Amino acid sequence: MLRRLIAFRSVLLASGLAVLTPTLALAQDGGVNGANTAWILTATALVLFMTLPGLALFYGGLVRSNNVLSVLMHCFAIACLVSVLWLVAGYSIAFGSGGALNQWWGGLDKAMLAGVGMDTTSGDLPESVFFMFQMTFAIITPALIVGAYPERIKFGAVLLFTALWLLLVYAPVTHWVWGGGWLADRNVMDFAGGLVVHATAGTAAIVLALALGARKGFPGDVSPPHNPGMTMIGAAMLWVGWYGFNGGSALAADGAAGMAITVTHISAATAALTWMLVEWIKLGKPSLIGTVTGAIAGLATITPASGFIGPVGALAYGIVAGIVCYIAVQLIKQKLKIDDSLDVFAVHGVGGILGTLLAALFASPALGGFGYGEGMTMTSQFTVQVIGVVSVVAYTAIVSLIIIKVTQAVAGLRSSEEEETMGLDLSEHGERGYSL
Amino acid sequence: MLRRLIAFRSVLLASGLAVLTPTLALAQDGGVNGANTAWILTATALVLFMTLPGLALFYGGLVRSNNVLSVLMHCFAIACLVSVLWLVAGYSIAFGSGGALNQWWGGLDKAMLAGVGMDTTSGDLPESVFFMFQMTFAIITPALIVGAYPERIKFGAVLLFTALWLLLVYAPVTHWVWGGGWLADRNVMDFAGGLVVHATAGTAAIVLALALGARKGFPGDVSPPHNPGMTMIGAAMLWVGWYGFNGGSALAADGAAGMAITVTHISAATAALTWMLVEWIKLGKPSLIGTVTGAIAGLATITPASGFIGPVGALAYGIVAGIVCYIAVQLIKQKLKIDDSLDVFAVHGVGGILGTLLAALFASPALGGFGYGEGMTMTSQFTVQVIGVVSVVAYTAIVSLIIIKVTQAVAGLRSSEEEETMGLDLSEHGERGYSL
Amino acid sequence: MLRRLIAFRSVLLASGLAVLTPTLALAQDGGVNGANTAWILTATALVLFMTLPGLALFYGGLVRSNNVLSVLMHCFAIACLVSVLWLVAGYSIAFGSGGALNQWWGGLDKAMLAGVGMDTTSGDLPESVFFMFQMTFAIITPALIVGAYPERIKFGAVLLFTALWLLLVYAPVTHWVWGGGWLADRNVMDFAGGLVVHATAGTAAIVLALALGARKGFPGDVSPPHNPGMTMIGAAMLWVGWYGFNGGSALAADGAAGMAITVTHISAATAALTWMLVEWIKLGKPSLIGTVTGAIAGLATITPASGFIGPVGALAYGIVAGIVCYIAVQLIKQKLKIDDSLDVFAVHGVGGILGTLLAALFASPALGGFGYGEGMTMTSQFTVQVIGVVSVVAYTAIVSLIIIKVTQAVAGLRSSEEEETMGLDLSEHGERGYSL
Amino acid sequence: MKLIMAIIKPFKLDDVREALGAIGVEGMTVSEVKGYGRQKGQTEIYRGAEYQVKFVPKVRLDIAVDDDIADRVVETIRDTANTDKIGDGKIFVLDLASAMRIRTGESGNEAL
Amino acid sequence: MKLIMAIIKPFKLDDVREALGAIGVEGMTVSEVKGYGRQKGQTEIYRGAEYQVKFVPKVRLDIAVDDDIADRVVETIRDTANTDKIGDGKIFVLDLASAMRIRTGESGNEAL
Amino acid sequence: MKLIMAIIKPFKLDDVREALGAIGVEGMTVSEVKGYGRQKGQTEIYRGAEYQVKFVPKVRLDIAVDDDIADRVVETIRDTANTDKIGDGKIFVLDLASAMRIRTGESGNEAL
Ligand SMILES: Nc1ncnc2c1ncn2[C@@H]1O[C@H](COP(=O)(O)OP(=O)(O)O)[C@@H](O)[C@H]1O
Ligand SMILES: Nc1ncnc2c1ncn2[C@@H]1O[C@H](COP(=O)(O)OP(=O)(O)O)[C@@H](O)[C@H]1O
Ligand SMILES: Nc1ncnc2c1ncn2[C@@H]1O[C@H](COP(=O)(O)OP(=O)(O)O)[C@@H](O)[C@H]1O
Repeated sequence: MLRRLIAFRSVLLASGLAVLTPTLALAQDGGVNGANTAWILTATALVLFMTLPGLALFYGGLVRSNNVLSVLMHCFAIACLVSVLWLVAGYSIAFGSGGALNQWWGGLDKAMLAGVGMDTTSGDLPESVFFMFQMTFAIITPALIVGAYPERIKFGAVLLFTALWLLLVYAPVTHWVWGGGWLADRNVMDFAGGLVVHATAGTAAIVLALALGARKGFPGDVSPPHNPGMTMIGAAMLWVGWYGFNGGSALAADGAAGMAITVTHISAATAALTWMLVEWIKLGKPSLIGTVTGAIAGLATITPASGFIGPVGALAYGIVAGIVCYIAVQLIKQKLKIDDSLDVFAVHGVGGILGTLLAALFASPALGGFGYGEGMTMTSQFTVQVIGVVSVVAYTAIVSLIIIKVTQAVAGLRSSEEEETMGLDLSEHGERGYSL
Repeated sequence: MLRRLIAFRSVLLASGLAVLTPTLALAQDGGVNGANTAWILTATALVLFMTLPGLALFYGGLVRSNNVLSVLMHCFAIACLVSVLWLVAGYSIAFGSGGALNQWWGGLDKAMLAGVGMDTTSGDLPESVFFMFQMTFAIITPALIVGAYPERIKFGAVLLFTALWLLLVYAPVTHWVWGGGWLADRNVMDFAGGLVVHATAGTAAIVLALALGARKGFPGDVSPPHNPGMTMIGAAMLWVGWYGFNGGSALAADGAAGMAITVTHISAATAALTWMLVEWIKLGKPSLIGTVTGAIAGLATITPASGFIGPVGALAYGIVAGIVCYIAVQLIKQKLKIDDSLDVFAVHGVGGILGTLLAALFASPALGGFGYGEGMTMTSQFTVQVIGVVSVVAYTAIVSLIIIKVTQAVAGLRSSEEEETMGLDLSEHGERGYSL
Repeated sequence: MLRRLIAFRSVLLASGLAVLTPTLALAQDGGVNGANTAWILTATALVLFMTLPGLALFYGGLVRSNNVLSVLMHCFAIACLVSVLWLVAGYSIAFGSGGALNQWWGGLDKAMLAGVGMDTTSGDLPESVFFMFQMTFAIITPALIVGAYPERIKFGAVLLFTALWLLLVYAPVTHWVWGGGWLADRNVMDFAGGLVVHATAGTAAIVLALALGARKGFPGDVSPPHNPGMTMIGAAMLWVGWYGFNGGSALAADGAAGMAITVTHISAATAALTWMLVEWIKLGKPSLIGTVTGAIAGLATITPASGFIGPVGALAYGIVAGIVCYIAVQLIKQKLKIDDSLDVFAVHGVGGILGTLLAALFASPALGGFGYGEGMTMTSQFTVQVIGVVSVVAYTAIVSLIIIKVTQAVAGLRSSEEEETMGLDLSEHGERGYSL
Repeated sequence: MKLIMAIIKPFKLDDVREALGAIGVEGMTVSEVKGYGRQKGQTEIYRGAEYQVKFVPKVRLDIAVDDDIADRVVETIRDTANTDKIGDGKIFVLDLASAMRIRTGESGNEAL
Repeated sequence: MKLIMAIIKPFKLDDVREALGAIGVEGMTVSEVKGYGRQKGQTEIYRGAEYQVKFVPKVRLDIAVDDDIADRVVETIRDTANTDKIGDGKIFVLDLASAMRIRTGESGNEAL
Repeated sequence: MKLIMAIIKPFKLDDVREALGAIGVEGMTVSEVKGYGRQKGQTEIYRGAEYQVKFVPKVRLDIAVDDDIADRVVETIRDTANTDKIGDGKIFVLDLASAMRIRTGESGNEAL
C-alpha cells in the first residue's frame, strides 16, 4: 500500500484542493498511468544523476587533490552497495506492509522484490518504477554522509557503516514517514525527504565526524578545495536532478509536480544569492563555493515543504536557508571545532530540520501555501513536525553511534597518519587523480 | 492566453497540416495533458542543464586558468538572479496580458505568480510548468552574454547589467514574439528563440564588448583556452539540452516535438562537420574547439526554424551555419578587432539572425518544410522576418547601451589592470581554480 | 513496420504475459501515444548523453594527458558523422522494408527520411522520435570502438572507417535483429543491443587493434590513466543514460520499461561490487577505475536480456559479468598482448556475447524471467542465440577487416612515431588539453 | 661563464625575455617555482574559513652567459623586473665550469 | 655566500621552513621535482595492469645564505628533514658569486 | 664533486636515465621546465586565431657526481640525448662545494 501518495493526496483533498485537474483519467484501479510513469522514469534518472556523478563531484572538488578519487569511490561504491541491499531487503523494510509491526517497519515480504512483476502496480505506477525511484533516494542519503569523513576514513569502514546504516536507520525511518508507519499516521509533512533524507544524513554525519576525529591540521591548517569548478559542476547537477527529487515526489506529471519544481527552484536561487550577499558583506568577496553551497542549502531546506508551500513561501525559505546554514557552518567548524569536513550537518541536517519545521507555517494558505491535512491546524501540524524531527534525529544519532562502534570493532575506522598524509587515493585505492 | 502555442498551431493548421494526429484527446478546456506535462517537465530540466553546468563549462574552458571560476560564477549567479526576477516581474512582463499596452508588454498582473496555483493551466499544461520552462530560457539568454566580457569585468557589473537587461530587453521582446505582442500579431516565425534568445544575446554581447574594451594583449597576445576538454563537455551538454529547448518548444509530446529534435540534431551535426572541414582545409588541422563551436552554431541557427522545416532543410541549415559563423568569427575578431571574447555575436547573434531569415525560405513545402501561417507566403513571411530581426536587434542594441551606461555609473564596468593580470578568480572571488 | 516491437510483444504474449496492463489505450492504429512519446523523447536525450559527453569522458580519462582531446574529438566527430549518414541511408538500411532482400537489409526507400513527416508513426510513436532514438544507438556503437585505437590512429582513418562501418556493418546487422531481417524471423532475443551494439563494437575493436598494432611501450611501459576522475564521471553518465538505452527499448512508458531499468541497474551495481572485490582480493586494493569498469561490464552484459529477465537474474548477471570481463581484460592484454587499449572487446564484446547467450537461460520463468516467444523453449532459444552470436561476430570481423584495408589504402591508419610521442592532441588537432 | 639564476614575478616574464633578447641573450630555461620571503601569499576564504597560501608563485630563469656580458644581463633583469614592490625577487650568479650544446657537441661560449 | 640546494620529502616542507625561520633564514625558493634514487616510486594498478611510477615526488629548496651560517642551515635541514627512511634526500652546497635584490638593487649579504 | 645540470627533450628522459644507470649513476633529480632558444614552440590555432606558444617543454636533470666520472656523464648524456635536431638542449657543469645525504648524514662522495 502506497501510504505516501495517499497521505499526500489526502492532505490536498482535505485542504480544499480536491479540484486538482484529474490527469489520472487513464488509471483505473490497478491500472498504469503512462504519463505519470514517463515522468517518474525520468525523475528516477534525474535522482540517480544527483549522486552519480553530481554529489560525487560536489564533494570531490572540496578535498585535497590526493583524495579526490577516494571521494568519488565512496559515492560510487555506496551507490552500488545500496542498490543491491535495497533489492535484498531495504525496499521491503521501507515500503512493505509490516503486519503487526507496521508502525515500525515494513517487514521482509517484499525482499528480493518477491511477487513483483512487470504488471504489478503501486498507485498508478508500475511497482518496478516506484521501487527504482525510491532506490535513488536510498542511494543519495548515505552518500551525503561522505562529506563528514573524507581524507581520513578506511574504505572498508565506509562500506560496512553504509550497509548497516541503510538497513537500520534509513529504511525504518522511511517506513515511519512514507511507508505507512507511525509518523505517517500522525500526518507528518515531509514531501520529499527533509526528515527521511537530510535530517538522517546530517545527524549521522556529525556523529561520525565526532567519532572519527578531525583531519590532520584542522582547523587552522587544512588544504583549500582543490577544484572549486568541480564543486560547481556537481552543484549544478544536483540542482537539475532535484527537479526529479522534489518534482518526482508528486508521483505524477501534474500541477503538483510543476509547483514543486517551481518552489524548489526559487528557494535554491534565493538561498544562493543570500549566501553570496552574506559573504560579500562579511568577507568582502562573494565566492563561487559559497554561492553554490547556498543553492544546496536552499534545495535541502525546501525539500520537505516542496509540495505544500507556494512561490512566495519559497522566497522566504531561500532567505532563511541562506542565512541559517551559513551561520551553522561557522558555528560547527569554527566555534565547536567539529570537523564535519564538507559541512553535511550544517547544510543538510540544519536545512532539512529547518524546512520540516517551517513547513507547518508556510503551508498555511494565508502565506500562499496549499493547506493542511484533514483535521490539522498550523499548531497541531507544528507539534507533529517537532515530534518528527526529535524522534528521527534521536533515533538516527543513537543507532548511528552503535553502528560506528560495530564498524570500528570489525573494520577499524581511521587510516594511519602516514596514509592520511599520502592521501587516500594512493593509500586506499592505489591510484592518482591527475597525471597532467 | 498562450499566444505562442496558438500562433504555432495556426501556422500548422493553415498549411494543411491539420491532420496532425490528435494526441491531445485528454485535454479538454482547462484540462491538463499528463503526457505533455511529463515531457515539458523533462524539457525544463534539460534547458536548465544547458546553463548549469553546460554553458558554464563551454565558456569556462575557453578562458585562462585563473579566470575559470569567475566564468562559472557569472553563469551561476545569473541563473539565480534571473530566477528570482522572473518570479517577481519577468514572467508577467513576457506572458501577462498587458491590456491596452499588450502589443508592447504583458504588464504586472502575474507578478509574483499572483493567481497561479497548482490547478492553473496554460494551454494544456499546468501554468507552473509553463512558467518554469520559460524561466530556463530567461536564464540562458543573459548567460550567453557572459562570453562577451570574461577576464576583465567587475562582478557587480555582471549582476546589475543582467537584472536590468532581463526586465528591459528580454522580457519585452519575449512578449512581442511569444506573448501575444506586435510581432506575434504579424505572424513572425520564431519557434524556439532565434530572435528572442540568440539575436538579443548576440547583439547585447557585441555592444558590451565594445563598451568594455578588449582584454589586455588582444588580439595578438591572449592566452589560449586553458581546457578545451571542458569546452567540449559543455558543448555536449548544450546539445543534449537543446532537445528540451527546441523539442520542448512544441509544448507537447508529439510529432512536432519529434521533428523539432530531428532537424535540430541534423543541423548541429552538419554544422560541426562543416566547421571541421573548413578548418582542415584552411588551417591544415581540424580542431576540437572548432568542431564543437560548429555544433553550437548549427544549434543556434536552426532554433527559430526548428518547428517549421524538414530534415533536408536542416542539412542546408547546418552547412550554411558552419560556414557563415566561421567567417563571422574571423571578421569580428581579426578584421574588426572587437574582443567579443568567446564569439557570442558571431555564433549566436549571426546564427540566430540567419536562422530567422532562412526560416521564411525553408518552411516552404517545396523545400521540405511544413508551410506558412494563414494568408502568409514566402515573400510576405520573409518581410515579417526582416522586420522582426531589424526591430529586435535595434531595440536590443539601444536599450543595452543605455543599461551599460547606467551600470558603469553605478557599479563601474572594468577591473583594474592588476586585477586582470592576477585573474578574476582571485581578485573578485578570492578563490583559485586548481590546486593540483 | 516495426518488427522489433512486434517481436518483443509477441514474446511477451506467447509467454502468458498478455495481461500486461494496457497503457496503450490512446493509441489506435496509426495514433500517437503521448506518454510513450514523452518517455522515448527523454530516452533519446539520455542515450545521446551517453556518448556526448559520457563515453567521451569515460575514454578520455584513461589515456595520456596529451591525447585526451583527440579521444573527445573522435567521439564528437563520430557522433556528427553518423547522424548525417543515419539520415542519408543508415536508418533506411536498418529499418526500411527491403522488399525481396528484406532478410538482409532494409533498402533505400527511407533514405533522407523520404515520406516521413510530423504525423508519420512507427508503432504508437511519431516516426521522427523512433528515428532519433535509434540514431543515438547508431552513434554510440562506432564510438565504443574508439577505445581500441586511441593515442596512435590518424584522424582521417577514424572518419573513413566509421562511415563505412556504419553503413556496411551496423545498419545491416540492426536490420537482421530489429528491422525484420533473418535473425528477427528466428526470434533471436536482443532487447537493447547485446548483438547489435556490443558484440559488433567489441569484435570490430579487436580486429582494429590487431591491424593497427600496439601503442609504443605496450604492454610494459604505457602511461597510467591521466585522469581517473574523468573516467568515473563518464561511467556515471553512461549508467544514467543506460536507463534510456534499456528502458527506452521497451518503446513505452510502462512496466516493461520499469522492469528493464530495474534489472539494468541491479546488474551494474552487482558487477561493480564484484569487480571491486576481485581486485581487493587479488591485488590488495579496490580501485576506482576497476569498480566503474565493472559497472560498465554489468550494463553491457544485461543489455540484450534487460526485457526478459527478473531482478534475481540480474544479480546473477552482475556477478558473472564482473568476473568474466575481469578475466577477459587480463587475458587479452596480458596473455595475448593485444593492445585493445581501453578493453572494448573484453568489456563490451565479451559482455554483449555473454549476455546474449545467458538470456536464453535466465528468461526462463523458473529463474525469475518473463518467458520465451511462441513455440520457443530454452534449448531452441539458446540455439538461436548461438546462431546470432556466431553470425554477427563472423560477419562483423570479416567486413571490418575489409574496411580497415580500404581505410589503410585510402587514408593511412597509423600516426608516425614522432606524432605518437608528441600526442595526438597537438599532432592531429593542434591543441593542448591543459594549460593550468 | 656564469649561470645567472633570477627569481622574478611571473607577469614580468615576457618583458624580461624581450629585454634580454635586445642585448643578445637568446636562450634561457624557465621554471615555475614558489617563493617564500617578505611578501606573503594571498588569503583565500572558502565557506568562511581562511586559508593562508604560504607561497607566492614566482618564475625562475636560468641563463648561462659569457663572463663579458654577465653584468649587463644582471642589470637588464634588475631594470625590467623591478616594480619597486615587495617580492620583486632576487638575482643569483654562479660560476659555470663548463657548458655543452647537445646537438653539436660544441662547448664553452659556443654552446650558449 | 652559498647557495644551498636541498632535495627533501614534500611532507617535510613545512617543518623545514619553520626550523629555518627559527635560525633566521626567512627567504627561499621552492620547486616541485621528481627524484630518482634508491627509493622506488609507488606501483599503481589499473584494470589489473601494473604501472611502475619511476619517480618519487620531492621538493627542492634553493636557499642563498651568508657563508657564516651555511653550516648551520645544512645541519638544520638535515635534522628536520630526516626520517631515517630511504629517500630522505640530499643537501648540496654551491658557491655563490653574487646576489642582488631586484627591488632595491642591494647586493651581497644585504640581498638575502 | 660536480653538479651537472642538463636540459633535454622530455621524450629522451627514459633513455638518458638508463644510459646513466649503465655507467653507475643511480641518483638524479628531475624538473619540468620550459625552454627558450633557437627552437620555437608549437603554433596552436583556436577558432582561427593563432596562439604562438613561446616555450618548448624540456626536462632538466640535476646530477651530483664525483669529479672522476663527470666527463663520462656529460658524454653519455650528450650521446643519448642527441637527435641532431634543433632544441636538443644543453649540459652545464658547476662545482659542488659539498654534499650530504640527509638520512645518514654522510657527506662528500659517500652522499651521492
Ligand atoms: N635567501 C633566499 N634564497 C633563495 N631565494 C630567496 C631568498 N630570499 C628570497 N628569495 C626569493 O625571492 C622572492 C622575493 O623575496 P621577498 O623577500 O618576498 O621580496 P624582496 O626580494 O622584494 O625583499 C621570494 O619569493 C623567494 O622566491
Ligand atoms: N646524485 C644525485 N644527484 C642529484 N640528486 C640526487 C642524487 N642522488 C639522489 N638524489 C635525489 O635525492 C633523493 C633521495 O635519494 P635516494 O637514493 O632515494 O635516498 P637516500 O638519499 O635516502 O639514499 C632522490 O629522489 C633524488 O631526488
Ligand atoms: N643560454 C642559455 N641558458 C640556459 N638555458 C639555455 C640557454 N640556451 C638554451 N637553453 C636551453 O636549451 C634548450 C635548447 O636550446 P635551443 O637554442 O632551442 O637549441 P640548441 O641547443 O639545439 O641550439 C632551450 O630550450 C633552453 O631550455
